[in-house]
Amino acid sequence: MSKSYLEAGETHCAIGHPKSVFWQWMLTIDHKRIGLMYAAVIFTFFFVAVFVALTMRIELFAPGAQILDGDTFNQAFTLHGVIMIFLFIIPGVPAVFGNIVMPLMIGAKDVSFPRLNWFTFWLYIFGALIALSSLWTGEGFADTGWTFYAPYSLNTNTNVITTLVAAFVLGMASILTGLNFLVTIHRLRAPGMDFFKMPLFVWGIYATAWIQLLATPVVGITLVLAILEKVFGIGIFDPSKGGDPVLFEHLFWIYSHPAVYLMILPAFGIMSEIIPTFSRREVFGYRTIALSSASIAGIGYLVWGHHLFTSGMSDLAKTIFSFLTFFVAIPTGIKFYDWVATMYKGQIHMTTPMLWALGTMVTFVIGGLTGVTIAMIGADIHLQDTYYTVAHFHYAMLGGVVFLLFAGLHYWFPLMFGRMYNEKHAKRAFWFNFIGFNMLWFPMFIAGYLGMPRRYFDYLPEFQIYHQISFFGALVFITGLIYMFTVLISAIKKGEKVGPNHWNATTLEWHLPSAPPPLENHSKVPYVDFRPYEYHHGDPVVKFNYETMQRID
Amino acid sequence: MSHEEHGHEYVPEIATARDGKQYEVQGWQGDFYGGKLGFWLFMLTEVMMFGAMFLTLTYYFSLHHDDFIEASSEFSVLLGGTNTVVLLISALTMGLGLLKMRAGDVKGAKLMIYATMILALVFLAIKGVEWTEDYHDGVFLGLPALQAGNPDSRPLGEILFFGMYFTMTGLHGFHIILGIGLMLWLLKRINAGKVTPEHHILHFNIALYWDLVHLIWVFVFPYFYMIGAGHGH
Amino acid sequence: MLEGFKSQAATFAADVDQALYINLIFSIILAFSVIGPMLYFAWKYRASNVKKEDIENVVHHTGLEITWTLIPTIMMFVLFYYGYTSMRALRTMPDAKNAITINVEGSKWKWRYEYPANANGFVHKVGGAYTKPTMDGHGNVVKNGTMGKSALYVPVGTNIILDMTAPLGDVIHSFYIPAFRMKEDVVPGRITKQWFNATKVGEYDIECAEYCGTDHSYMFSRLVVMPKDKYEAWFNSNADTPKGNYANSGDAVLQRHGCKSCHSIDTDKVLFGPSLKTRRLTKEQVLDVIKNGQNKLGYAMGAMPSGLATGADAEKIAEYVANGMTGTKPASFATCAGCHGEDGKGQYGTAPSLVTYDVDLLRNVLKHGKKGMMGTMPQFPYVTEKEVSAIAEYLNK
Amino acid sequence: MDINTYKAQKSGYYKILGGLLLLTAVTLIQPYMFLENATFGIQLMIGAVKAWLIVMYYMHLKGETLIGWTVGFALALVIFFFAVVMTDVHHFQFKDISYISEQHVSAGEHTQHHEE
Ligand code: HEA
Ligand code: HEA
Ligand code: HEC
Ligand code: CUA
Ligand SMILES: [Cu+2]
Repeated sequence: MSKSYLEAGETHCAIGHPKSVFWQWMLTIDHKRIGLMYAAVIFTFFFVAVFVALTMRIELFAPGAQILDGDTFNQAFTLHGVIMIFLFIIPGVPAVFGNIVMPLMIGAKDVSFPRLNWFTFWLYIFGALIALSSLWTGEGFADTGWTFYAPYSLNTNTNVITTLVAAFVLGMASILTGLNFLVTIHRLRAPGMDFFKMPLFVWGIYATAWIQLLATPVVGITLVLAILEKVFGIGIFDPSKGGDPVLFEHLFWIYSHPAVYLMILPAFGIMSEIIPTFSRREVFGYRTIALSSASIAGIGYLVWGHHLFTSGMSDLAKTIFSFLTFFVAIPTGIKFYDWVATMYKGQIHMTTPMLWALGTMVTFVIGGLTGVTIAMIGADIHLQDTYYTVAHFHYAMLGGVVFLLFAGLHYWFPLMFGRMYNEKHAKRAFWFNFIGFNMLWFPMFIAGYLGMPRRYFDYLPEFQIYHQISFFGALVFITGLIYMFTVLISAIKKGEKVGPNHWNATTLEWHLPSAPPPLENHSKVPYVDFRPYEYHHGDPVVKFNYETMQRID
Repeated sequence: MSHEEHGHEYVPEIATARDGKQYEVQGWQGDFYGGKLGFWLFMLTEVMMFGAMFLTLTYYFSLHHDDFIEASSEFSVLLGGTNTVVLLISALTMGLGLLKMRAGDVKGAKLMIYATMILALVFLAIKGVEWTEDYHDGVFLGLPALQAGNPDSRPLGEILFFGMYFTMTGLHGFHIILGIGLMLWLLKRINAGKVTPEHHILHFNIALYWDLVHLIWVFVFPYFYMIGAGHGH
Repeated sequence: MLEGFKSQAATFAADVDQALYINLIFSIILAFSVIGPMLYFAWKYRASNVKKEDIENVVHHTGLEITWTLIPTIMMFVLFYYGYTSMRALRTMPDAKNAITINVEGSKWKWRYEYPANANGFVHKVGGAYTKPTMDGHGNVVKNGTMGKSALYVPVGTNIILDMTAPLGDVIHSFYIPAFRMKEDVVPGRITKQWFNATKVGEYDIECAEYCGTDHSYMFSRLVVMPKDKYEAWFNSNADTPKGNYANSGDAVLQRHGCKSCHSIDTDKVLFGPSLKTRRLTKEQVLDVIKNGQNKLGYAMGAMPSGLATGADAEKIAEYVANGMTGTKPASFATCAGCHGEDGKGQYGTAPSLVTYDVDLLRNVLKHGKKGMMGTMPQFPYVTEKEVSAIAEYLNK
Repeated sequence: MDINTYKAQKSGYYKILGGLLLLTAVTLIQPYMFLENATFGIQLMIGAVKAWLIVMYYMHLKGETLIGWTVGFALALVIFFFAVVMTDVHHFQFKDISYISEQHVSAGEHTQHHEE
């Protein structure tokens, strides 16, 4: 049996080949190790942002100032938003699972540009450090909200420039990741694997990579213009100097709307892996799922205006954007129905990843359908910038992307570490998370409909009850999160050892010679002349001799 | 660094289909088309970036039409035009260099790269002259003329125009400097025998990059220098 | 519930609620079309219930696929239609001839309203900041805050057009009346419009729904819908507003213009701007001015030259001035006295007082704003002469 | 690459250079010679032609299907962004009536207004 990629010395390095294990990790260009490092850093940031969220929830427990004053609260939700968006969820699924499993799924030895991958990781760390440095330097962390709207961001004295620079650097990292994945998917698929034989997760990553590549530069340059405006006062977005703040909003959302699909598409990919595997049958409507990813990415570019329904944009533009927005819901719906149909006449194994996936079906459907509510112009004029919107995007991002990220974590855990966690505990943790989450965010739909604006640190007493339910939901949710991570972390060292294909799955990443996989993945590259989810009576059709990667079925 | 030590070398692999047919496996090392595709994708990001800037510029042009024309008429078409021609020729030398490299004439290729670098420096020098003049005329980022709300300031539309001018030509100039750096690196790699007629993806991509830098100028030039040409002054 | 929310008190509120209601029904149907079968399958095909031979690989069913594409698409069109029509109701401005046009200005952190001139040529201007409740250390409210000092008065059953803007140099706000289901951003230097026709007499909350900084949460105001005759009576009187009738005392004026949201008046605490409790300059500020000169206040003298004193001299002067002209007067102060007077209290029109806020200084700061070491103080060009003196008097009390 | 293709390509490069120089010359004289009222449009049109020549021949996009499509897609997006954002500009009304606060007057204020 070959050595696992986690063992000392089993790695390629960007420069030379250092003896020290520490430097082997710092310089590693192995996609799996880079993915693991991303996971470690990203979850650390997640917990920081979660902690900030908790302070916000405490502040909102009752009207009046509790523990934060207005300005600190403003910095708190900015910090929360910036970390969650730029440091956690945008790199999220692609950087972790895109790196770890995507090359395995297409039978590649690594990504196309492994050194670039290494550089990207450190660029990400660099950007993160800049973002955090602004906490302690200058006038304190930015207080603009993660949207940086002009002219507020131009006038405020807080450390906006540093935050903008950080967002720019993180954007670069995201672009380079996307570029690397695009070339990898185009060039390094195993022979025989055409686009319609790729696993659906790869499709998700592929669609996302296009968004990273083509949308991110727009926000990048917008941030640069805002920085120049702040430094030199040339007035690009400042109405008192002839500029136009609404232009900023356009340019910002030209990126940031596609960015939400950048988050969700690879997460949907995870769903498309888990459902067929645990239904033990072929996925329903492979092509429609694959193509709907592509069309969501495509249409996603055309709908940014739905964030500007109350900005003073012309009614015609509002109408067009509203109309186009509805067209995103249709391919998304097709995906959901395909997943449900995949369960039909299958044999459903209710493992932890499956539980997370099905839980997400519930939460994301709520998130998506409430998105449709605010895509209706008249409704959004009422609901824009209220807690209804906030609840919508937490349902979509937390109940969609983050839940699926957790699902993926449970699904690929045995692959990454060659060990299993305790499923009984893991399932219990799921229920804490699921119930806590709904209790945390569902009341906010009602508060928002009744007129509770967002970014308020103090509010009218009428809304207290909703905020209090929400607070207790947050507590349950915390418990669940800590529980879940405890179960997983303790399993890295102590979990029961398992073989390479613990779940009886069909895609290539499960046909490795060992678990955890060796440095250069498959011992031989297989010839792929089969569809990704071929099951026959509940057993994978395709079997390999893991030494020669010849099919033995 | 030697590759052999830790198995980095590309060992061509073969996959066998069920019926015994063999297919070559594409590895990431030495994948010419992959390198080219990656670089094109990178260039698309530049297109989007400058696209967004041109969008901003056009937006303000329609908002402050007359100020833009007025400000543009102050530029020297002569200097800008010269620079256009300089860049044009440098694109040619760069292209010829690549042709020579591919035809096996490494020495000629190097010569052409040197020529390109010199032209790039000429471009920067002329740009420098223009910026210095602007500075002496008091029109420069941070100077009072380009800051609203004081007695010396220009009309708002002109401030925007010049602001965008320095931003965009500055960014373009930065790309030129980067290009010179890349060419120096390319020369180093050629001398070290890492870039050869058989393995010239680096040269190829840097040539593409240079064309992109030229391409951006093709739009920057008329936008800033020509829209006001022929209006007074 | 928010004040007045339930009453759907504007003509179009029902349209919006209808759209939301239809959306809710559709959403429930669609959600159950996914979640229902999912739960059913998860139960019906649970592993212990299905033998391997019974698993079937159904991968395609044209009829079903068309159904679940087509039906939601149709539903989308319906939803779009209702979203669109409710938007038309909200956004189609009535003819200005049959409407009252009121100017609205949102600025950090208050709403102000300006009415057309009435029969006497009097222009009503109403508006000011919301006061926060005072609280003790445990967060219990000691004194209630006020809202509604700034109120928008309108007659019932009449078309009202709001022409909204924010001052240049301010930021974006959003004028939101939840009870009417309407909002639109208020953009500096731009005019945006909204309209409504209130159907019920009563009071309704107005909120700011676009994030605008420190007191975004307190940018409240009140909409007061009055019977037509009462409104007419108010409108044609020259008295100020029924509710927002400010006394012209300095305190009230500061309150009205929202000065207190940036400046503390009774403590030395530096909030957004410096404390306005007298002793107006800190040592650092004085030093900065001595070193760099200053020309921000528009005094007749023009700029104060830089470098009049250096080193220890400058230090001493700064110390002396910052202490409110107490202690021994350094000899070098003579340089300053020429313009600022022996007592440092300034000379009318020439140079500002260094100790107190006199009318002159205030007028200049309010007119031109001030950009200094701490940040930018916005202009308040509409503050009247009378108000300026009231403030000065108040600050010097 | 054999010597004949080399020569052919080289002369191709010179031809394109000629074309580009010619277009540059047109660019430079146009504002003074003809269609003075449409300078902006003409200049950008010439720019587009030049760009096309460079991309097709210097950058060898001709015959690249995959890369060609990606470039086309990116350009289509940029055009869409232009179309939407540019149509939105003229919709806005600028502040020209008397408001509660008087107008902030600074140098060049007039540019705010002449669009109305
Ligand atoms: C992962 C992130 C994510 C995702 C996937 C989505 C998905 C969607 N979002 Fe959301 N959104 C955000 C994150 C996300 N959003 C964020 C972060 C903001 C606020 C940013 C800020 O201001 O700070 C926001 C704000 C936002 C707004 C602006 C609100 C405002 O500020 O006024 C709108 C308006 O149209 C909107 C709409 C939608 C729609 C229509 C979808 C659709 O893609 C949803 C599609 C899914 C479904 C519809 C459900 C499943 C489908 C079926 C069950 C099939 C049948 C159903 C139908 C055919 C209807 N979103
Ligand atoms: C990925 C995106 C993401 C995620 C996952 C979350 C998660 C959460 N967010 Fe989110 N949020 C945003 C993205 C996200 N948020 C964005 C973009 C905004 C808009 C910002 C803006 O307006 O600019 C926002 C705004 C926002 C607001 C609105 C602020 C306002 O408008 O006034 C609130 C209010 O409660 C909130 C709360 C929460 C809470 C309670 C969670 C929770 O779900 C988190 C739950 C978890 C806990 C509560 C657990 C605490 C755990 C610990 C402390 C663990 C200790 C650590 C170890 C053992 C390691 N968020
Ligand atoms: C947006 C916040 C803000 C508001 C509202 C505001 N100010 Fe200020 N003010 C400032 C800042 C910041 C400064 C400090 C400028 C500096 O650093 O010199 C300042 C400075 C001043 C000064 C000069 C202080 C000195 O010592 O030189 C006076 C006087 C003043 N403000 C009075 C007022 C009055 C009266 C009002 C209400 C009509 C008001 N301010 C409203 C922010 C504000
Ligand atoms: Cu004004 Cu928020
Ligand atoms: Cu969106």
